[in-house]
Amino acid sequence: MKAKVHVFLKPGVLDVQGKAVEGALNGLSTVQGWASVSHVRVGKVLEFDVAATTADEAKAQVKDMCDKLLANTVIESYTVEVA
Amino acid sequence: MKAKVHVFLKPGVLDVQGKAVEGALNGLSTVQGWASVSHVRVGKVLEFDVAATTADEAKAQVKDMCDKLLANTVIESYTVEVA
Amino acid sequence: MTTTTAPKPKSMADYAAEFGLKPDEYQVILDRLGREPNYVELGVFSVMWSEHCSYKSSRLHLKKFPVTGDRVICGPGENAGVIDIDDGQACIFKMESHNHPSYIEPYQGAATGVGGIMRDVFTMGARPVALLNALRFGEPDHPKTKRIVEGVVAGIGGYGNCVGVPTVAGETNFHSGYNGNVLVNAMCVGLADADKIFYSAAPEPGLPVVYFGSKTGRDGIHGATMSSAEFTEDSEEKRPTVQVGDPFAEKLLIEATLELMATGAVAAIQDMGAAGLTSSSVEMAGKGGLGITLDLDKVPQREENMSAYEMMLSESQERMLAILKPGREADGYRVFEKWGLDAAVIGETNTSGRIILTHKGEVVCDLPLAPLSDDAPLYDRPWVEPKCEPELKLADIPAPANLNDALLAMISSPDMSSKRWLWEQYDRHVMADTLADSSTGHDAGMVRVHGTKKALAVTSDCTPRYVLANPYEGGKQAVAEAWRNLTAVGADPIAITDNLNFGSPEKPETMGQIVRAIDGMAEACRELVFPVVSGNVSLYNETNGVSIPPTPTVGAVGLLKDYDQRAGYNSLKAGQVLLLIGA
Amino acid sequence: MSFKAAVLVFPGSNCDRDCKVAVERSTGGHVDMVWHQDTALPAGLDLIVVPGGFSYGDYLRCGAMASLSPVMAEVVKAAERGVNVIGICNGFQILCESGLLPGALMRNNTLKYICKPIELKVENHNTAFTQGYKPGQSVWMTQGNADGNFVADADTLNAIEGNGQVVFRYVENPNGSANDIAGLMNTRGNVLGMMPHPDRAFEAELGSDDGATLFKSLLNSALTAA
Ligand SMILES: Nc1ncnc2c1ncn2[C@@H]1O[C@H](COP(=O)(O)OP(=O)(O)O)[C@@H](O)[C@H]1O
Repeated sequence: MKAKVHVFLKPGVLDVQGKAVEGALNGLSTVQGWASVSHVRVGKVLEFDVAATTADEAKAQVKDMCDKLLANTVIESYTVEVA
Repeated sequence: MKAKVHVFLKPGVLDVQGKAVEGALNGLSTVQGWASVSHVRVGKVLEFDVAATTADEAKAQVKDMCDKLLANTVIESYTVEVA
Repeated sequence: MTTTTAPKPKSMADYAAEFGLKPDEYQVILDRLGREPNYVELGVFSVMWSEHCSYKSSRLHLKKFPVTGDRVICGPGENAGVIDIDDGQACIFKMESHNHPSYIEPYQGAATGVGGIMRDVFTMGARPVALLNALRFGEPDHPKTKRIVEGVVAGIGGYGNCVGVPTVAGETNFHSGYNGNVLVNAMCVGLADADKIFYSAAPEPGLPVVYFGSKTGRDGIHGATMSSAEFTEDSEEKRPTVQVGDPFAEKLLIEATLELMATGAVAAIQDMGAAGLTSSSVEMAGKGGLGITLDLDKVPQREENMSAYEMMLSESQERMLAILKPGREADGYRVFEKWGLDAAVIGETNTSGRIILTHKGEVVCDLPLAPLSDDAPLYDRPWVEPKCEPELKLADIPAPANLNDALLAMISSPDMSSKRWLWEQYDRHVMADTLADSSTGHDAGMVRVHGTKKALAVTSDCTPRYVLANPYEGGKQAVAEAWRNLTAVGADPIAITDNLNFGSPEKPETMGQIVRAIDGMAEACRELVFPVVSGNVSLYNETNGVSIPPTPTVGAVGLLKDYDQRAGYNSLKAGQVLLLIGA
Repeated sequence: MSFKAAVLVFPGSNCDRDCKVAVERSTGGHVDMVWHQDTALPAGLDLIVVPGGFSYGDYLRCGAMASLSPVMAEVVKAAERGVNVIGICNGFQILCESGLLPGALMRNNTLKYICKPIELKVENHNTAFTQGYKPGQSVWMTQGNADGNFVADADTLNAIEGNGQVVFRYVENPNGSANDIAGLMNTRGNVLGMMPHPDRAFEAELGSDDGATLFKSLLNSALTAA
């Protein structure tokens, strides 16, 4: 089964990358339109195969992986999709 | 309009982070099944607001941003969603 | 004025307890004010009277340290200590802990610790030139240790490397006593012109108060009171929002601050550390014997609908507060714009002797400054003579059966084994003035004083095992070892900073360790003419009622007048004579 | 003739002063600092240095944002005119991102920041940057980066090797870099990118002065050209 995990910083936690990318998109470019980019958030995405018989089983496994390794739940939250 | 960009290393470029995560997941496995995690790829995801009147216009803008800044197309490929 | 924005059912006394104020402390607040404080005011009191800001348990004993000397330009009491290194140059340095945050979120905790100590140094006008770190972790095979070590080391490197200050020395110990409470002590050393040192006291009324750096968010609210509270298992759940460091912002902040200072516009300046806006504004106005008003609507804010309470207690990183000379705002804005920093004039100094805060058109805090700092509680905590282990007699120690095995056991022990894995993650060479670092075979790090033949030698030392066995002797030993490490590279030892890490001062046993370790350190400092010019105290380092080994870390600085005279153990050759000096 | 160089300064550059001092002490020349928003470079330059550090925090991707700055547009034009350009560490990353050099620099295969002295072999000494070294000379410089792992596709690598574009190679590969590449130039030979720091190895007390030879080579090239 294919799993896809998105990890973002929790709301309220300073997203230094998002801030920097937004600044670059707004300020560095000479291209029309980029100035209008706002609310940039940068996160991580992981894709992998996981062996499981049902989607629910896979999802439970992947959540466990997120809690233990893939996300730092002190400052990050995650979403899991399996297909 | 909301844009979402996924950036992954191109196939053929060694994804050292993905490999490390895979190794860690396989090694950590206390639960049956983690050992079976495979083909891990780690990428970046960016979410942001972009001002545009149509989805097509937004998409074109975001693609331009990807080509010029958000992805390094020598080693990375990207996908763009707008909504 | 309005009173409070807090939810109703709880009384102010309840909140006081929640914020870590003892009932008698709260009573003093009521007596001094002649009324109940509101929620914001209570927040201000709670951070200013926290152990972290007020040093209420340690202040009496810290007075034992010698703090003056021929080369001391500024001793404890400012953001960092300042010493004279000849030719009109000064060295500014300090050490600080970030223990609790590093346990909760090792990477960010350690990273923001490095950021905080650098701000203490450049806020006085110095360019940071060297970093050190003293780390104490739990046992290597404790389930949490590996993750914490990796996170802490990556965080220290991640921050210092990016800012571009070399991390040249440090120390690392492992002990089960730190399993639930690691210690991360970071030291920063900077260089300035001796006649261009900046202080925090507001010099006169009517001056603009300028905020610059990153925006304020809801980061680490109540960090100062938390770092002064004992840990329990479930405080891992109740953690406040963790502060995230932005070393890039810090780099810009260093350049902007030094550039602003060079324009001559700065009258007084202070970084926003623990309890950010509260402690910086209270201290600047209080030290100057003045008053201050702040309009919180002007504070650059990262999040929407922030309350006055949240802004005053936020520990968002990479922020500074400066008081400018009359009419110099334009100089400030030119510099801030160049470096892309948020900035705003948020208030003014005055003669009121009070701190007055307005938010959304209403006065939300109006407090006299004196009780916040001068009258902060001061405790002579009861203490008992700590239990010491009997002195070891050489004759009682059995000789090892096999010397080779003994040697191998020693050098492969966690404390003695190579720390290469760790310091290879630290940029030790940026600034191109490093003469000695963790890898070169010297007892202290050494950096050139840029453009001269002089060099600074820096070291950090403490052997917690010794202090646990005998706090007085262990305290002496830490100072003496720092002295020896400096002399061993050919430097003249000048002064020290310290970071006193202990358990709860409310336990007479622990208080005894604090008192006796300070006695020992003070004794060694007097004997060696090695004054203490700055320092930091971290108490309540306990988990489930068990204290860490007492750990008074000593950071020391020495001067080499000619670095060609430096020495190390990296140039030993076969056939040379070994001399043992001392007992 | 006096050697004339410019060092770029991006927000987050942290080896800018190191580069200035290294060039001045090695060549006796004059160095101007050029701000990232400047839209013109000083006239008559013999060398442009893109220094190390963390330009724009290195957020997103090392060197990506810096490559879009106004000053880099000028650097590209200058390189096309034949001015010598060296990018060190973050500077190398910026040169790749801006297309002045082929390939890309990825996360080290150790996934860690690595700071250590590194032994390099001078692979091509027939360049303006390396003519002062002996053929195949072993040199020492320190390195400090988290993203120094050079990658390029097979065709690009073949071309790089075939053209003699590899200028420095690691004796012991620290980070997974393709073909042990530590330093690489463009086909014209006037743009060099390298991960190790000659700007931290210009005086013996820094552990090595092998980096000074590089700047002296550039001085000699300028003298011969003049
Ligand atoms: N946390 C650290 N950060 C930087 N350098 C460290 C750290 N821990 C140890 N080192 C370095 O490793 C070397 C050996 O450390 P240590 O065993 O404490 O040596 P010594 O007992 O000679 O002081 C020293 O150069 C020291 O500076």
